[in-house]
Parts: sequence; structure tokens; C-alpha cells
Amino acid sequence: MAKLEDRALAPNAQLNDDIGEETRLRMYRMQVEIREAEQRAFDLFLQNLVKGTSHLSLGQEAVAAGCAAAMKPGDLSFCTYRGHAHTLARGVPIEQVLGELMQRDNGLMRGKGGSMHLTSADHGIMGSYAIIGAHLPIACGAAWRAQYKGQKDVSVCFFGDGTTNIGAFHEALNLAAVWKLPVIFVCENNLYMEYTPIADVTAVKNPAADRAAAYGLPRIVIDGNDADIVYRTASEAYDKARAGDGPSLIECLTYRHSGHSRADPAKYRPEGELERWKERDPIKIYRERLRQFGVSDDVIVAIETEAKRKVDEATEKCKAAPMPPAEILTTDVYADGGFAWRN
Amino acid sequence: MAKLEDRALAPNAQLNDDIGEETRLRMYRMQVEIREAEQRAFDLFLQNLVKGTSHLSLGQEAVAAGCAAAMKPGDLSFCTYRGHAHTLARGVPIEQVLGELMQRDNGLMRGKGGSMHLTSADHGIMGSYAIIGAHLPIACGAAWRAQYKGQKDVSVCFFGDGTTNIGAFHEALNLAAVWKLPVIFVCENNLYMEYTPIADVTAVKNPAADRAAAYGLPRIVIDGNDADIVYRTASEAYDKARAGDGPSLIECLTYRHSGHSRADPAKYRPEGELERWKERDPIKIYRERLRQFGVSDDVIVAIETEAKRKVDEATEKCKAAPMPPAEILTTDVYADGGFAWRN
Amino acid sequence: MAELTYRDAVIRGIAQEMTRDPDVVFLGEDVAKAGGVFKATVGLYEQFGPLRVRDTPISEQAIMGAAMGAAMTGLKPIAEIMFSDFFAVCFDYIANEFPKSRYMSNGQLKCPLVVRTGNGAGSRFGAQHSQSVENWCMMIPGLKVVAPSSPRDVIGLLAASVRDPDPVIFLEHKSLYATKGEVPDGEIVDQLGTASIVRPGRDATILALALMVPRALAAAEKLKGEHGIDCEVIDVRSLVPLDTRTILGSVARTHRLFTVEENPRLCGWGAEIVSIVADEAFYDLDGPPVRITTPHIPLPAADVLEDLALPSADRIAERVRRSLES
Amino acid sequence: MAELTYRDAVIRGIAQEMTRDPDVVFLGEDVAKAGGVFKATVGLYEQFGPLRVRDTPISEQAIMGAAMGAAMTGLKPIAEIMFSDFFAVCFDYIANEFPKSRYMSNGQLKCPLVVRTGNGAGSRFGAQHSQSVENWCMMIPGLKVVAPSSPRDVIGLLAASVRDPDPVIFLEHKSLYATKGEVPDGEIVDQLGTASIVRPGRDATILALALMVPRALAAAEKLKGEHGIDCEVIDVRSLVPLDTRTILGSVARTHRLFTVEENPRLCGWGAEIVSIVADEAFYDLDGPPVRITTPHIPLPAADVLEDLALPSADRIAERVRRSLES
Ligand SMILES: Cc1ncc(C[n+]2csc(CCOP(=O)(O)OP(=O)(O)O)c2C)c(N)n1
Ligand SMILES: Cc1ncc(C[n+]2csc(CCOP(=O)(O)OP(=O)(O)O)c2C)c(N)n1
Ligand SMILES: [Mg+2]
Ligand SMILES: [Mg+2]
Repeated sequence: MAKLEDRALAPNAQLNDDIGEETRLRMYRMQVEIREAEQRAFDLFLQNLVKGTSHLSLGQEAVAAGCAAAMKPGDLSFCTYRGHAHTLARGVPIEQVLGELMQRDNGLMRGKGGSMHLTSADHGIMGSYAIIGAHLPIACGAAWRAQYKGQKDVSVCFFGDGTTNIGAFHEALNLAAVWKLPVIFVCENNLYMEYTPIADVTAVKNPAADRAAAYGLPRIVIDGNDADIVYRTASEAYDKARAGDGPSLIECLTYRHSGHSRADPAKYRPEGELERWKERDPIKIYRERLRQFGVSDDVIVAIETEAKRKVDEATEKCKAAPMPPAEILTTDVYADGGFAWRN
Repeated sequence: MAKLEDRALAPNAQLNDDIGEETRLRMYRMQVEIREAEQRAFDLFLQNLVKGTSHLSLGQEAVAAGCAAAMKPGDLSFCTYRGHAHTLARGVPIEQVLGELMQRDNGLMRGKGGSMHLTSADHGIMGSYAIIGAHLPIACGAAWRAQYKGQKDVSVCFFGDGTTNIGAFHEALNLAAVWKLPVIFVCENNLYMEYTPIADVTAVKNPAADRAAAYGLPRIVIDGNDADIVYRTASEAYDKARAGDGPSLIECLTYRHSGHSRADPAKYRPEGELERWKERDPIKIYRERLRQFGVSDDVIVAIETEAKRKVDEATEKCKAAPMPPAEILTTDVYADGGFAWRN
Repeated sequence: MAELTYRDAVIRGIAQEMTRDPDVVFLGEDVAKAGGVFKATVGLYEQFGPLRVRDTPISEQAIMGAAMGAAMTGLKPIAEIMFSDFFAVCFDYIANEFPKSRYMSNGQLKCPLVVRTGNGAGSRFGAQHSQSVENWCMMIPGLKVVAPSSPRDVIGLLAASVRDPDPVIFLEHKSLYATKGEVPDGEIVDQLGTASIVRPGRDATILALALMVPRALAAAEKLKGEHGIDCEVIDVRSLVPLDTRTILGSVARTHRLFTVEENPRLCGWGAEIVSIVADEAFYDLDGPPVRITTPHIPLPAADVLEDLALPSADRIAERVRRSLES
Repeated sequence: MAELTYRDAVIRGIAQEMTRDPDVVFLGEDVAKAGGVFKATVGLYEQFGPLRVRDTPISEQAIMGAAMGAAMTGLKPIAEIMFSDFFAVCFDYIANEFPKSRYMSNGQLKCPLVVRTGNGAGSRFGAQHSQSVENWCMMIPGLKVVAPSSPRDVIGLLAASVRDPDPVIFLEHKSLYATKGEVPDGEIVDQLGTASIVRPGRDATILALALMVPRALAAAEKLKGEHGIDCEVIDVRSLVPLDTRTILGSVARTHRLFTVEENPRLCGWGAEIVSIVADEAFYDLDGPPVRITTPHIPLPAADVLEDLALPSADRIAERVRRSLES
């Protein structure tokens, strides 16, 4: 397991109650719901009910929860194909997410986008992007709009360790820094691109943080499996952005419990690696944290039960939902609602 | 004028004769020939004899001379549109360079490439590239071939400060570092992209050197107007590459005396900037250096006179040269010599 | 009425829209303080200030991405890509992002932006700075693609592009920047998707775009004067939306079709239109539809070679004559 | 003879060429240790070792640039771009570098490389992982463009591509990877620029590529069985060089032309071929040449929608019938 930077390690949690119970329960709820929903997506895939591809965040829930909890309404998120967690964390109904994965008419985009492109503008999910790196400059643009209009929202983009080696990463970071944009770059370093260890193809140890100085930014590496740490770090970054002090680049160390995508049994993992990371399962860590802060097991179990119930209910609705109708095949190519390229 | 890193400053030249008179005279000859040829290109442009665009290296000659002098036969150069100097420094006849600028049949590529694409494979000039950043990965590829085949040549690519902000820069540097390729990245920081000061659009002070750590490379910034310093630094980088120890990124601080291209009167310069840099004219510096090492004025003047003569002679030949014949319009699109895309 | 260069029309067009709508912002390399490498944005920085007219690093992907993110969230950005050849370094935005986000999001996202660029040959810049890339854009579903041939159209179509709710690729022809034309005073707003019959005629329809429009017109005059052949010349202006009505209407009258393309041979807009006409107006045609194009080669730098490569008025006239007389 | 999947044919094709020539090297994302995301390169790393089969960072520009630099200086690289949609992030190499360096250098430089990629729809991956981008490549002078439809063609055309002295874009269809076909034993080397008449017929010519070939064949069987219409089906195989001889010859016999394209409507290879035929074989045609394509839309993810978007055997048959009977 990668060694963490000291600055980011949580002080003894018991001595520290800057976060508060309400937020903590929220973050736990988010993590558990994401876990349940992602696990369900996997099960549905095995039943051949999730079509196409799908990229789960099992094991990475703390990043999504910690960041989402640090956001204000109106803040914008730009996600990748591995975006279910971030979408759910902002309150998008599970049914609509699973519906999209199942390519049903009740899906967030009625099946037109698919699992890699979850979008819910109403919840600030400004799209999920499946071309590596593309959304980093786009998030800069949204932040530029806020800066230009004097609006106080902040844009965040989530991406993986592998994304730090593509050109768009470099261009976005430089532009954000030069223009002092209210944008946050959150790298979820789960140690792998698809199947290749990030260390095999990257010139530095911490693929995001070791590049921060190249854009005049401070080096930030945190334990991405501890939602409190993520929350505190993200909150600082949001404050900084809102204060007009420019972007942050945050590297969250984490691990995905499942394969890269539904097609991947993840055989490339060294023996014992998954098990070691499962000991640091974000939900396990956080359940413990809640107990340390005196949250009763009843409350914890109630959250878990409620999450399962919600996912069950959403699943049933999705199974009953119709397929998208033929007539939407050609809608919404252009703003007039259609696809006419000629008169 | 930008402050230089101490490590790169030349020790008192008089106490230092690691370079030797032969190499010094060669470097002076190169710089003077480049100066004369580039100045002539400018004059010919004023006479409407240089067509299209052209990007001169007036003021940047020491980088070309210092690097070329550090090369061995067989080493490969990848240049930009601002590539006349590097092409001449490797011994390509002036006539062929000016001929290409004048778009004559005696040009290096018979007018098919133009001033931005000077290529002389026989001299190791493996093309000049006019899309910013494109040749950095290409140079990596040439270096990869050397590594794979166990060949000892090294590839170098030259580019400007502005190029450090494009994605291909990032991708090339990372790949070169991870694969430990025998490639050298030489950034000629002349303070401007086309007309915009590099400082206005870059998150760090030294656009190349301040990014080196992002690829696990040492930070190197040198006085690019002193051919000796360039030569020593480049030689080290060549040795390192040949020893299998991977790439180098060298930032040479320099300045272009003319505008970005023939179309540019360079009005954006702050008052006095050009004059201050002209005090540090590489040729002036190097003439002084030769004197310090006891080279007689006769020898110096002879080099200068010979350079003028060669450029005069080349100019006359170019003026007399025919235009390219119509039949080459469609040759060499494909390897069979033609352009047939159908039967 | 004033006589304006195409270059100054770009400035006036942008200024008109920036004056009208404070959400219109403009970004690109060397566009602000320096006024652009083609001097087609001179004075905008002074007029609209550093917040609205922004110099960027050499980061075409960041330019395009920033424009898109801003467009999605409420601005109307105009992004400049200096030479259209550089679309290749930011093609992901053109091909995969701008045109797909509305569809993929089932209409939740929008992308109202304009990408302006210097397109086309004639400057002796060689293969990487001279291309006509209208087909790179036309082939992508979700984009709109416009290419004006006159100063008046520059202003009117630029205004229409900025006001359009979809991503528009606006191709300015480098070799037209110095050309002049009459432009009415006051606001000009044209309409996308409208071709313009710039010379009526009865014997054949010639379609042209941008720099090829004046050449097609010159060819038509020559054909009339020297051979009594009366050609209708249509400035296509807008490739997407495409004004097939005007095109098919013309072919129905003239019964012959010629397209004059600056882009290389394969898969150009000429092929698209010829195919439409061949399919939908087959029985209107009295002879084969003919594409006149640049050969399928990278462009040479040398003036003598570049001039040979591009369709000239003479070559157009000769090809039409030969075809009609055979 | 052995029955092989299209996927295994890719492996065998690469292995054949790497065995033959030590200068053939292979690079891409997740291609080596993991054997590729489509499992189309499994075993090559083990067979040829880490120097010849290399995993890269997610840096498509570096992949393409490295391949080009290596090709220029003596290797014969095969580069994988995982999905053809990602051509958009390295399009500069495809459009401006590979195909222009020989010309710009007046023949001094060469670029003998192959870019393999997973192309096409059918996997329910949505708009950014499903495109058919053959026209993105065909439109660029200086490239060669190949798209096999059978395991045997995969090996033969891949070998021909690797041995070709020019840059070749080799488009493997994702939805064909699991399909099977008979493949002869021993070395297989085919020839670029040759189309193949996969079903002779007298009433109409249907041109198809890759996944559309089996669909066109199924359509032809249906047309024969249900309507007595006897179609000739041609697998175009190679878009550049294009075997216009075979195509024009077929149209001269059948007098009707249909193209079946998976790519979206505008500026596809169908438009190019229709235009060639309309120009050069106008008087051979007994009726309008017709393009059958995916509509001009980004591709949807949902299976029910994606299936509607692509030309199906039924749609092809119906369109041909309607056209021939009208
Ligand atoms: C430009 C581009 N190249 C390659 C891919 C294929 N691909 C999809 S996910 C992925 C790995 C990404 O790794 P990372 O950034 O670490 O994110 P993770 O999947 O681990 O969350 C790759 C290579 C892509 N989608 N886009
Ligand atoms: C991808 C791309 N973007 C923009 C340009 C236009 N352009 C040509 S030279 C130049 C400035 C380059 O600056 P720098 O790298 O500092 O090199 P210099 O010209 O100063 O030597 C620009 C923007 C280009 N050729 N390619
Ligand atoms: Mg990862
Ligand atoms: Mg510079």
C-alpha cells in the first residue's frame, strides 16, 4: 500500500470534531448507497441486464462522498466513465442511474448516453466523459464562466491516475493555474490505468501530485479511502477556489475492488494486493469512525438497511421500465430537438 | 534579462580550455554562417524573393552551434519551422536552404516543403515540423529505434518556450523518461510564443526547466547565448543518452532579434529589451571569447569574410535557379513515387 | 455602405456580437494584445478589455475545452484556432465533445460556441498551414459548418453563428482576408443553411465555397464570353445545415452539376452533394456530375506548385466546357 | 485450414509479421502484459518479449509520434489505438504528420507503419466508443486505409499493411472480433487495393465494408429468396488504394449501385464512390445510386437504439428492393 504524505493523515479522529455528525452521517449514507448501487450494477451485469460496458467505483466511495459533501448546491461536477459514484453522491436518484446502465427509458439520458456518460445537469453533474482527459479543459471552461460572471460556484473534475499522462491534463492544469480558475482537479489514483500499473508507465511516483509544481501548485496527496480526509482537503480547495485563489490538484490514493470494467477479471493484480486494500475498505474505515464518534450501531445499521432498500426498489423499477422508444434515436442532435442537417 | 541558474554559468573562460580551439572555431563559423544566411533570408524577403513565411533564428545562433558541435555523425535532429539555423549547423549547404526559402528547384525539397519543413536526411535533419509539439514524440520514436537496435545515435528535438504548454510536450517527456530513451529536448526560450510573452500564459517561470521534475528529470537552465555553455551542456546530455541513462530537458535562455516570422515587426516588445539582448549577442560574445583564447583577429575576420562569400555565392545560385517543374506536384505522396489512390 | 476588407469584416462581426451580448467572450493564441496573426482581431482587446478578449497559451485542447465548458454553463464563446490545420491537435473537441454532448445527455447539455479559424491555401505556407478542412467538420454529426466568401457574409454569418444554439465551425479563408467588398451599415445578421445564387445561369450549376467562389464566377464569365455557356454559380456558404433546396432547384433547371472544391479529392463536400443530387435528382441530370478539386496530395509550398494544385478559373472553365461539349 | 476467430486472426497476423521481421515492433495501451482490451494481442508479449511488445502510458500522441519516429528511422511499428474514436486525440499524426512527411521532404523521409484500431458499433458503448471513422482517414492524402471483414482477410491484409512502405490505417471491427472463419495454414499475405466480389450477381451492385459485409450478404440472400433480385456484393476491403476497377466493372454489369456504410451520413466513403461512379459511369447507371448509412447522429448506447441506427440486413434489402422496383 502506498505510503501517505504526513500532511494529509488524519489527526486522531476522536480529538477532532470539525466535521460534525450530520455531515458524517451524510457521507456514510453516500458511501453505502454507492456501494450498494455499484454492487447491484455488477449483479445486474451478471444477469445480463446491464448492457454495454460499466466501470464501478467499488472501493473508491470515499472520494466521491468526501468531495460531494464539500460541495455547495450549484457547484459543478465533471466525471469520467467511472462516474456512477460521483453522480449518486450528488443526489441523483439511484433508479435513474441504474436505468441508464440498463439502457432503459427511465435512465438519466433514456439510454442515449449509457453508463459512461451519466449526466444530470439539475444536480450539477455536467456530463461524464469517456475520452481520457477531455473533461479537464471543459471543467476549466465552466470555471472560467463563473470567474467571468462573478458567480461563486466551483467546478470539479474527477479522473484517474492514468489520465495524468495525456496531453489534455497538462493543458488544463496550466490554463487553470495561469487564469486562476475556480476549478479542482481530483485524481483518484487507484494504481492502475485499465490493466497496466500506473508505475510502469509514469516517470514519477505520484502521477498527479508530482506534477503539481509544474503548474505552480502545491503538492497534495491524501488517503482517498478516508472520507474525512477527502472532505477536509476538498473543503479547503473549495474555499480557496471560491476566494479567487485558483485551482487545486488533489491526488487521492485509493483502489478499485472490481476490475477496470465489466469485462475485466483483474488478473494482473499481484497476490494479496486486493486483500490488503480491502482491509482499508473506505466503508469499513468509516463505520469505525462513526463508532469512534459515538454513533450507535442502530443508526449505522439503519443507514445500511435503507440503502439496500432504495437500491432494491430502484432495481425493481428499472426491471419494469420500458426500453427507450425508437423516436428518440434522432432527437437532440441539434438544439431544435432534431437532427436535420439539410432543408 | 532572465537570471540564470548558477550551475550553468560558465566558469571564467580563460581558466577553462576543455573545448579546444578547433571546436571553438567551428562553433564560431557556424554562428556566423547562420547569422549571414538568416540576414540574407530577411533581405531576400524584402526583395520579395523569399516566398511564404519564414522564421529566423537571428540572435539564437549559439543554441544551434553549441548543440550541433556536440553531435556525432549519425545523430538525428528534429526541428521546427524555426529550423534554418539547426539545419545549417549540421552542414547542409546554404544554397539548398536559401533555395527552399525562395521556393526554387535547387531547394532542399525542391520547394515542396518550404521554409518551415527543412529536411536533409543525409545530414541527420529528420524534418522540420510546423505543428507545435508534434516532433517531440517523433524524436522519441527515433530514439526508441536506436535503443531497440542497440545503435548509438541520439535524437535531439528543438522547440520554443511556447511549445511547453501543449499536450504533446507532456506526453513526449513522460514517455522518454519512462522508456529511458536517448533523446534530448532542447527548449529555446526566447521569451515569446508568436507575439505573446511566455510569462503571460505559463504557470511557472521557466517553462521547460520548471517542468523537468514532473518527469523525474533534473532542472537545467542555461545561457543560450553562449555557445560554450550550450556545447558543454549538450555534450553532457549526449553522453548521458549514449550511456543509456535516458533523456535530458535543457532550457536555453535566448532571444530572437527579428520578429516571430517575416510578417511580424515585433511591436509588442518592451522598450529597450531588444537592445539589452543585443548587448549579449551570441556572436559578439563568442568573438570576445575567441580573443580571450588568443585567436587572432585575422582568423576571426577570415571566418566572417568566408561566411559572407558563401552566402553571396549561394544567393546568386538561388537567384539563377529555375522554379520547380510542374511534374513534381504529384510525386512522392506514396512510396511508389506517385499519388495514385486508386487503380 | 462601406467598403471593408474580409479581415476587417471579421473584426466588425465579432465586435457587433460582443457589443450586443456581454456573454460573448473571445479567446485564442495571440488574439488579444497582438490582434491576431492575420490581424483579424485588431482592436477587440482595447474595445472589450482583458476579461472578454483573452490570450491563451499554445494549448488548443485547453482553448476548445474552455470554450465548451463556458458554453455549457452560460457564455457564448468564440474560440480562435489560428490555422484550421491545427484542428488536428484538438480534434477530440470537434469530433467527440462539442457535437455529442447534447445528444448523449438527451438534451440536458448545450454547446453554443463558435470556432473561428483561418482555412485554405494560397499563402505558400506548405502542407501543414494551408489545408481546407471543411470536410473534417462536415462529416461529424452535431456540428454546423460555415464558410463565407465575402466581407458581408463574414459579418452576417458570424452573427448568425454566434446567435446559433449549436456549435458552429466558422472557416475564414486566409487568401480572402485582404479582399474587399461592400458592406451595409448597421447590424447585419444572416441565416445559416442558406446558399446563395451569386450568378444565375441556365446551362450548368457550379457550386463553390469560400475562395473558390470568385474563381467559379471568373470561370463562368469566361465560359459565357468565350463559349456562350451560361453557368449558374452558387455560393454554398453553409455546409451544415446544407441548403439542398437551392442546389436541387438549380440542378432541376440546368441539368448539369459541377462542384469546385479546394479540399483534396476524397470525401469532400463535393462528393456529398454529388451523391445527394445523383440519388435525388438522377433523372434531372443530363450528364455526369463532375467534381473539380485539388488533387489528392498534401499541398506544396512553392508558389508555382501551389497555384497548379488549386482549381483555377481556367481549370474550372476548361473542365466545364469539356464536359458540356462532350 | 483452421477455424479462427477474427480476434485470433489479429494475433496470428501480428505474430506472423513479427516472426518474419525483427524490425516489426508493437506498442499500445494495455497491449502487452494484459493482451489488449479486446484480447486481440494475447500472447504476443510472451512470444516476442518486452522489447518488441510495449505497454504505453495513456498518451496517444506519444504512441503515434513514437511509431512515426521509429518508422522513419528503420523500424516497422504497429501501433494500437484502442478505440478508433481516440484517433481524435492524436489526429495530428494521422492528418498532418504520417501522410505529409514524405511529400514535404520530397521523398527523403518515409513512414512505413501500421495503426491498428478497434472501429465500429454494436457493443452498446455509446457515442465516444462506437464510431466508424474510416472517412476520417480516407479523406487524408498520403494514408492507406484498410478494413477487413473476415479472419482470413485480417491476416492477409495486416501482413500486406506491415510490408507496405506507406502509413496504413488498419480498422478492425469490434463487433467482428468474436466471429469465426476458415483460415489456411501457413503464411498469408494479401494485397492492398483489392476489393473482393463476395457474391456475384446481375441486378445490382452492393458495396460494403467490415461489419456491413455480412449484413449486405444477408440482405442479398433475402432479396434473392424473397424477391428474385440477384445482387452482387463487393467487400471493398481497402478504401485507399481503392479498387475502382472492380467497382466500375461491377456497375457496368449490374447498372445499379448501392453502398452500405456504417459511418454517419455525410462525406463517407459511399459518397466518394457514388461520386466516382456518377462521374465515370454515368451512362452505365439505370437508376440513382443509393447510399445506405447510419443516420447523421452520434451513436446511442442503448441496444434497442443502436440496432435501429446501423444498417441492418432488413433495411438494406428493403432499400434495394424499393429502389429497384420504383
Ligand atoms: C484518449 C483515451 N485513451 C484511452 C482510453 C481507454 N481507457 C479507458 S479507461 C482507461 C484507463 C484510465 O485509467 P485512469 O485514468 O487511471 O482511470 P481509472 O479507470 O483507473 O479510474 C483507458 C486507457 C480512453 N477512454 N480515452
Ligand atoms: C499546434 C499549433 N498551434 C499554434 C501554432 C502557431 N504557431 C506557430 S509558431 C508559434 C509560437 C511558438 O512559440 P515558441 O514555441 O516559443 O517558439 P518560437 O517561435 O518562439 O521559436 C505558434 C503559436 C502552430 N504552428 N501549431
Ligand atoms: Mg486508475
Ligand atoms: Mg518562443
